[in-house]
Amino acid sequence: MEVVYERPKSLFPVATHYCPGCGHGIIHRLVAEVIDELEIREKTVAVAPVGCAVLLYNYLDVDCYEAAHGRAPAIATGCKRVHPDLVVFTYQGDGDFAAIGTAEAIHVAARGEKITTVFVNNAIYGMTAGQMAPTTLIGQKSTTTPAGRKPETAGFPIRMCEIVATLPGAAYVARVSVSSPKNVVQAKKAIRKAFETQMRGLGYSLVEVLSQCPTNWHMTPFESVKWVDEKMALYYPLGEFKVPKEE
Amino acid sequence: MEKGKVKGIYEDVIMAGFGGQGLMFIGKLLAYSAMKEGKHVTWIPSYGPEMRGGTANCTVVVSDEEIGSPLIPRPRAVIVMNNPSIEAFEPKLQSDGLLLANSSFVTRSATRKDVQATFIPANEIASRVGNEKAANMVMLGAYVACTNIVSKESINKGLEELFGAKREFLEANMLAFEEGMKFVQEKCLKTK
Amino acid sequence: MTEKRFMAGNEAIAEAAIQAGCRFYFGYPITPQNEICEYMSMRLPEVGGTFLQAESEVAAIYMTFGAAGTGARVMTSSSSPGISLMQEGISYIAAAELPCVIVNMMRGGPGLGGIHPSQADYFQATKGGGHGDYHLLVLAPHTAQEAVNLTMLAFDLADKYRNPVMVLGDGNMGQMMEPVEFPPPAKTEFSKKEWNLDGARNRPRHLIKTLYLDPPVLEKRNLAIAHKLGEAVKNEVRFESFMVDDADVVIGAYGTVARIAKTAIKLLRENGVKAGLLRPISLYPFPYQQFAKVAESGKKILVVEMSLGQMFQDVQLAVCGKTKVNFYSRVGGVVPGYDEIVREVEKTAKESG
Amino acid sequence: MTGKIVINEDFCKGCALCVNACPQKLLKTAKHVSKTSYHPAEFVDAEGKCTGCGLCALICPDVAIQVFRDRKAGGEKK
Repeated sequence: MEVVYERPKSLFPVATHYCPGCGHGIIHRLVAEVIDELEIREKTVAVAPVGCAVLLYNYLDVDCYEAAHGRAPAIATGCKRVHPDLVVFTYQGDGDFAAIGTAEAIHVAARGEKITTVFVNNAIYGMTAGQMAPTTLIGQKSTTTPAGRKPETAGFPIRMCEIVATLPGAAYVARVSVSSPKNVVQAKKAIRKAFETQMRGLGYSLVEVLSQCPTNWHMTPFESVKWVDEKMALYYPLGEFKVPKEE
Repeated sequence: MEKGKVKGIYEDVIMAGFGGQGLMFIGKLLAYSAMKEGKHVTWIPSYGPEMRGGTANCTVVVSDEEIGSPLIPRPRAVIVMNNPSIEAFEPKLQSDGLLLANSSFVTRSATRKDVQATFIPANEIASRVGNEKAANMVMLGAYVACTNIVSKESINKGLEELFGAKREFLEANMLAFEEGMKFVQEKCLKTK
Repeated sequence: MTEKRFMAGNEAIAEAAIQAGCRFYFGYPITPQNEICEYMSMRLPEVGGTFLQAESEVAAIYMTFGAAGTGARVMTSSSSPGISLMQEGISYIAAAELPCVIVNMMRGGPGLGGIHPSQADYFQATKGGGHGDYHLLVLAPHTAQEAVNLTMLAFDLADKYRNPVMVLGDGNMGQMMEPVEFPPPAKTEFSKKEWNLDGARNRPRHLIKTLYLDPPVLEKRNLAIAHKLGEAVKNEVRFESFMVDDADVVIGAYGTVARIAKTAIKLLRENGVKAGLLRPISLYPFPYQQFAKVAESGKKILVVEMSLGQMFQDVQLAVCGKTKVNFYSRVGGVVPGYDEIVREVEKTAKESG
Repeated sequence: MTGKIVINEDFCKGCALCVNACPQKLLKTAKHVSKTSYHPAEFVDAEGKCTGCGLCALICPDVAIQVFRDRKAGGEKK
């Protein structure tokens, strides 16, 4: 029998620090697979966020920056402007991309910066142990919305893809999830398209990945992927919001 | 700096008036022309508490030595082109300092007796030689005639270099400058 | 030397950066340093470089971080409130040991303050500014020509120490026009960095990071940075001693105030008061020994600053009680006139002991 | 037998997402504890039902699963 699936080469052979069932591990793997398939490991620069995925560089074997919270798009911009031939991507969580770094997130797209963002939305602050995120759903409990998020006091969750898709500089915008093998296949396709969009110089590309956080949602991994499908995907519809014109 | 306390070549002047009267420009032109003669120069726009409503001003220092302070609390000379400017800067002049006022806009006479005041109808003179907008150059001509801090030729060359393409203005500006010089020279001759 | 050019300080600094090989500039407009942004937006494309107006000072400093991480010569500039916004990023750049040049044309504060010249960011510039144990190397020119020379030096020091270097001026210096000359460019190729990010081709991947969750490991990092800065303290103290030898009163001042003090000193000497000036050119490292020497020789010291006593503290540290240190300042955008300095020096000279 | 998987117990954290993903129900949570203190996923395929479809590997957050397939049996590389 032949090996039909094994660890991507761009992923260091180490165990991750993520909790059991966490979506980050899947998304890391998909990014690594795309890098391997596109044969761009030697020209890829990753920008890691602050939050659970800050240690991205412990897993991904590419040149890597560790950013300050929310600033990954600015760092990626600085790098890409020096080396337009590199493939530069940011990997950011919901606090990073949709709260503390909203200005950078919007403007990197507005400039049409030729970088890619993998935006992991799990509707909670994981690293700091379960506070409300800008993407926390109405009614969702967190340690700072103990009675559930109320719009009167905590406002409404942000749909970043829909916002970014309105900007002319954004060339590819898609929302995917990693809640099932089928969705994982879709997610990988989107990530690959996003990287290709960048490599073709078409503009900014964003893939929002709905992801589960069993620990801070206080669910089993299986319950958590169901919650992604049944609750998150209702408010955050999956699909492509913008594709490069000639397609 | 105070007269008599500095050896060698040294002059400082504050030029003040409405924004748009071209004071910044004649300040730069003076400094630039002096620089081309190998002198040390500084030019600084109104950028301190002396900036008041209605006046824009700049300070120029020309010296044959390295210049310390580019800001002059008690100037040797002031060029004033409107009423707020004479109010603001006449009191600051050094004793025996040079007050050059554009009488087309400055409607009062000098209040201090210890300064050398000259009132010049700069706009009228500039109109007469073809361009009222060159009133600033009349004032600069008067200043250069009084101080001899740069040569007419350097100003002429400086004008060409700074004006660049707008050559049609060159002649009127140079004429205005010369009229300013003449005005002061004739006045001095009369008083002497 | 090349021909003299008549330039405002802001433009001179921008041109100096370009002549020093800077090809990347990220900034956000704020008075009184906008001419740096504007000049860069005009000049950088001419030399094949990149100018980018960021969405904020926060973004600008991280774009600077990103470009610095590739090993490119990169600069940003701002004025006091904008520099405050940049402090987080400056701390990260210092922690990541990336070379870059940051220009601060100080204006009055705190808060929105004003747009007129000030030196009230001395603490912020020399004592770290952001969080954590680090220092910037800080250079404080007092003329446009010196701004040119120190800006060029700043890039070399940044590379040498892998540390951000700040050129600290004020609104006055940025707006004032003076003749400047640019030395012919010494080099255009810079040594290849061993740590930069440009894609892991035929080498192990490089990583630029500042997170060290293990305290002993972070302690080691902190000590390594401190050791490096210790070398800079040994090698990079710069100062000007102006008529100090026979002086009875030595003025301690930097930047714009120092050049005003030079005029005051000329006038004082005409009046028979022997005054001199010890002018720190590098504010970090600070010329502590030079001030100590002045104190030991029994001269009186008058510190003049456009702040409420920031460099004054460093002079007091240096002097260590060996002589009296007087202090005079104007703040909020008011520049002290040479007449005020003359008066204060005369007062100091008359004081007993 | 057309397929099989190998689970790296050093990486597996016992989240059991693969257990739910397997169409043939060939995976379960093991009784034993791994070196890393988890009950890892366990592959039991006594009847040779595994097709090597790889769904378990697709959903595995810890890249702990290696998938094998018999080409001759009509397996196709993805």
